[in-house]
Amino acid sequence: MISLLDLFSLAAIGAGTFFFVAGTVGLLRFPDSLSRLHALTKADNLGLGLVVLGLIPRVEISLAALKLILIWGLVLTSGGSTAQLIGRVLRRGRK
Amino acid sequence: MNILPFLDILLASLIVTVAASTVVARDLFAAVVSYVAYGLLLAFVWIRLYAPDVALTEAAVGSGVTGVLLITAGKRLAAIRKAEPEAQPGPALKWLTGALAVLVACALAAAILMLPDVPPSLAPEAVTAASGPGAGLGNPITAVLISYRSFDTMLEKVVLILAVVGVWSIGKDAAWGNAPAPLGRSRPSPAMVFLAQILAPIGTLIGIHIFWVGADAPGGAFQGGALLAAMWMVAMMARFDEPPRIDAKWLRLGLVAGPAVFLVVGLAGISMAGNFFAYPPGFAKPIIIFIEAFMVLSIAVALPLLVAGPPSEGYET
Amino acid sequence: MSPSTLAGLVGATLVGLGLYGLVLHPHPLRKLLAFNVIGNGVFLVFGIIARRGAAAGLSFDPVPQAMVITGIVVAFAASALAVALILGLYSEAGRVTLDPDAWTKPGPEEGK
Amino acid sequence: MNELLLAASGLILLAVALGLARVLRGPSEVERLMALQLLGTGGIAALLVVAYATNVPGVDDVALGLALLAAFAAIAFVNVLEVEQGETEA
Repeated sequence: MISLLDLFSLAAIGAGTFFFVAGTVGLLRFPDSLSRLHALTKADNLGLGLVVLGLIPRVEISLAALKLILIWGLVLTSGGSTAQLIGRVLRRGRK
Repeated sequence: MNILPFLDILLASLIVTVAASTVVARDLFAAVVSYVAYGLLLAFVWIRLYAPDVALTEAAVGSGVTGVLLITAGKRLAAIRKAEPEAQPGPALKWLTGALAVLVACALAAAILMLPDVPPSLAPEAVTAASGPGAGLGNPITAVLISYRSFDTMLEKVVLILAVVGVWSIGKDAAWGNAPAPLGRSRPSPAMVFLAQILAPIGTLIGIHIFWVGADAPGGAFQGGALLAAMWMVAMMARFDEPPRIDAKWLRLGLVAGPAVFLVVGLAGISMAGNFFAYPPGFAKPIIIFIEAFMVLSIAVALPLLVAGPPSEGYET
Repeated sequence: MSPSTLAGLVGATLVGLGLYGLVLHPHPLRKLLAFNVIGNGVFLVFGIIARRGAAAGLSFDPVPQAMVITGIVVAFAASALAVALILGLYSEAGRVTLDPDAWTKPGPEEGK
Repeated sequence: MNELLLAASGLILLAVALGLARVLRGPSEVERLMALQLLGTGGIAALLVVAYATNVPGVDDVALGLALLAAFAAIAFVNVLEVEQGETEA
């Protein structure tokens, strides 16, 4: 018997999985570096975010939930900054 | 239906593929990136082998800090790679080496498949040792590292110091005593500064946390020290801090603090508990944490210096 | 097949792969990478021995695991020294080849 | 339920691993790094899902460490690049 929370978990994790798959497809199929970077950041931020969201109802101690959110926050920060840095490199390369 | 075996097989084939691409990739930089990916995947394998302590070490040292080291070197060397074609080995040598490699791998695989059914193990001894002088530690690995195999752990810190001295001695004589070249550009980009401002403080806390929980849970001096080292590197990349002059007193003290404190406590064990590296009963846990704290310091100082390289002539600060 | 046997076989394969690269690659950084691939293969073999220690009443044998942790840090120290040597050679000579014949010919610096 | 979670983590891992084809194909170094970045993030996600499906202890700390170091390869690369290019742009 699948409870409502389980259903929520599954939906969120499934959506996260979709974003990772989409990010990979983008990375492999998009024609130029900047659009590939665009695909990558979606997978980074939304994919992991949704997976974390889906896992939160499954944790037993609330501290673990905080840790999950911290993990997501760290990846958001580094993903965003790296995208900036790589984007600058690409823009300079094109000039 | 059980999916876990399929996950294991997926992971195993991924590791082999990535290792193969490290070995056969045409492009030098591709090989380096493959290697870093390989380190990352290995951390996942360690999780599947119920070794979260090893996974954490592999993630922090094997993938994170090594990644910075190798990607920096690979990027610098990739430039000359194209200008200078190397003599490639002939087909006969290739076949011979391939046969040798297959032979070694098969022999090793056969040995693994024929391991005795009741495995010989030092675990009972280690558990006894850990429940004796290392009492109070919930993490048997930390107990083994600090108590049962304490000599290994101390000498491993000495290896780190030797490696740092080795790296320093590669620099020119005139540069001795100078600082290594900065890790970042003179005006770091805003994104880099932002990242370091967020990561460095949070990461320092996480590093200390992982060191602290290491007594009872996965984590410990190695992992915590490596994370702290990584955070110092981030700060240096954003130019919040500079690589220190290699003749700085505090730096050298920090480097030797870990093994020195370890050795002093070990010697004190002779008089207090009757044995070298024996901890007096009842005080084992605080003493172990005390030793570990200095080891964290030594690791956090040594790893960034290893990445920063030899002292440079141009930077006098 | 149990996960630990599988990991052991992966370890054996990695040792073979790394050996192949270590012998054949002319570039020193590639040799270093291949050497580290071997090293990690050996660690994995160690790891499955650690897993087999489960018989002793623990979920793993802490002794090999502790030694792998030590090993990873030592491997990093050795790699860092090797990288420093390679980069030092590069900044001294402008090239990093290990081929002794190549050094008797004029290099890119002297050739100019 | 757990089987579904494991399947999802396998799918994530498979996807980001296929992305590693960019490491070999390039064409530029930046693409190779992007694939590595994706492997890092996807790996963290797959790791977390497996950890909660199989109750392996200590995994969240490993994921925390990985998350902390996720950007390291890329920022090291950018730093070398910018030092080499003579630090022209502010």
